[in-house]
Amino acid sequence: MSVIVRLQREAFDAASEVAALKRSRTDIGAVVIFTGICRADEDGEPIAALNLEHYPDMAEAEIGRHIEAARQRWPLLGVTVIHRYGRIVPGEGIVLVVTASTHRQAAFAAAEFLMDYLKTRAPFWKQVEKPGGKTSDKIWVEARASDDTAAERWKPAPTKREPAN
Amino acid sequence: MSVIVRLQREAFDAASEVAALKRSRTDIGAVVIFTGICRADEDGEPIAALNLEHYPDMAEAEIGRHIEAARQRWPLLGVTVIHRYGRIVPGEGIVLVVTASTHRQAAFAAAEFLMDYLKTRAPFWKQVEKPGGKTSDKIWVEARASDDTAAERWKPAPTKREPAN
Amino acid sequence: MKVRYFAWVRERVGKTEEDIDPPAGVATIGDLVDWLARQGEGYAYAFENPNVVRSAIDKRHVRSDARIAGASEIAFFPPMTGG
Amino acid sequence: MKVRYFAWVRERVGKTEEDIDPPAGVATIGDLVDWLARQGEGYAYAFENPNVVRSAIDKRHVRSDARIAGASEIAFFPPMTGG
Repeated sequence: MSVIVRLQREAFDAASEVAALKRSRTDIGAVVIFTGICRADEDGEPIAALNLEHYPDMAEAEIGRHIEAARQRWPLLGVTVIHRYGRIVPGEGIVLVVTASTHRQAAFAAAEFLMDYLKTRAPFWKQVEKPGGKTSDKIWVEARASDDTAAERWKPAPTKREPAN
Repeated sequence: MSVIVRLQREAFDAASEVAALKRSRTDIGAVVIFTGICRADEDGEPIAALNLEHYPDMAEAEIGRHIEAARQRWPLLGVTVIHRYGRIVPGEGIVLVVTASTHRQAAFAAAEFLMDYLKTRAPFWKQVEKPGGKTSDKIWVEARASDDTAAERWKPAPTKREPAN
Repeated sequence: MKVRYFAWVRERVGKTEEDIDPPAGVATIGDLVDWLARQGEGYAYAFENPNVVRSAIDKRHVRSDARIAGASEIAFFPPMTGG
Repeated sequence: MKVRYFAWVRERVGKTEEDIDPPAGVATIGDLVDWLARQGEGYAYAFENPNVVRSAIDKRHVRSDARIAGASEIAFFPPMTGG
């Protein structure tokens, strides 16, 4: 079982990450790759770039905890999560999630689970940089209620309370 | 909106298919790539290869109909489906589904929908080739009930009956 | 009309395709399966469990009650195992 | 204990981090937020809606009733927008 978590400023290459995850394994029957990409507009307004701030140590720990939760839940053969920080221009990837399993259902479910949690629990904050580059044109992206709803569906029945909200 | 369907004997390269789909678009925020891979064993028995038979014209038409159904259902910006036929050895890809959308939910849902339907409705048949290569060691793979169940969940409420089973 | 066979249906019938001319009264896919099953040992074996064999008319899935009038190509095959 | 601020909480407070020594009686995250909000205009602005600001103790998400005794690093930040 290969688990890779990387937070990096540089662009990533999905193909080489998948090749690394598959290397020398012949029991993988399904690979799901999710790439989140910076769009050229946000809520209909053009953007020049996204600037991502993050809390490095906590981001790595939090992503690791969610991968562990996914492994408890689905029979995974490999997971790779790469999240970028810093300045990202339209068309570039922001986040990469790769999941591998014997069958497709586990790979799909784990990738969706990880993305839903990354959106709402991984300590990253996006700031929009408008074209022109004035400081006043930097706006923090607001959290989407639909992302909270998406993450909610993975919660276990509320028998035992987690310490966090 | 880019729609590509290809049935081919040759191996495919997911990265170049994704690059073709993304080309010159800056409104794509999420790309999901599913790759189905030939495993080295089937039900615990080692295999030498899979041989895929297909019904060419119908396969292309059927996949096209399911892509059209996915486009009616989710706001997609691009779909690519490649399905191989002929001899495929362990470690090689069998099927590739790529979906692109503004947000991740549509891309994930459409990719799962297409895979569930490809498994149960696209006219392909897998034959297992056992190591050794005797003709008696060629066995048709049986359809899995779990694949039928997976496809069932996408069905609309049974108000109007489709002509097919 | 042309009939095509795939996978183990093809192997049991012993043909990939053939032109057939069923008698009047063979109106549906179900009727055609019954008639084909009486055309020899291979056919009988291929259609021994007619509920398992799937069918298509002109490249669309159909059920056994589908009418075959006007069809130019009918196909019979096992449950699909692609993907 | 060390406190870290991120995104617009950081901008409003005007610091990325600081060492603080809250008085006895500041037992929970909620107490700490109330105390910080009285340390100046920037703090008041950052915590003007305490239900919006999220918190972590030693790199784990916590709720406002979490106790801060023994914490070595506390962080405050807006709802997350990664992914």
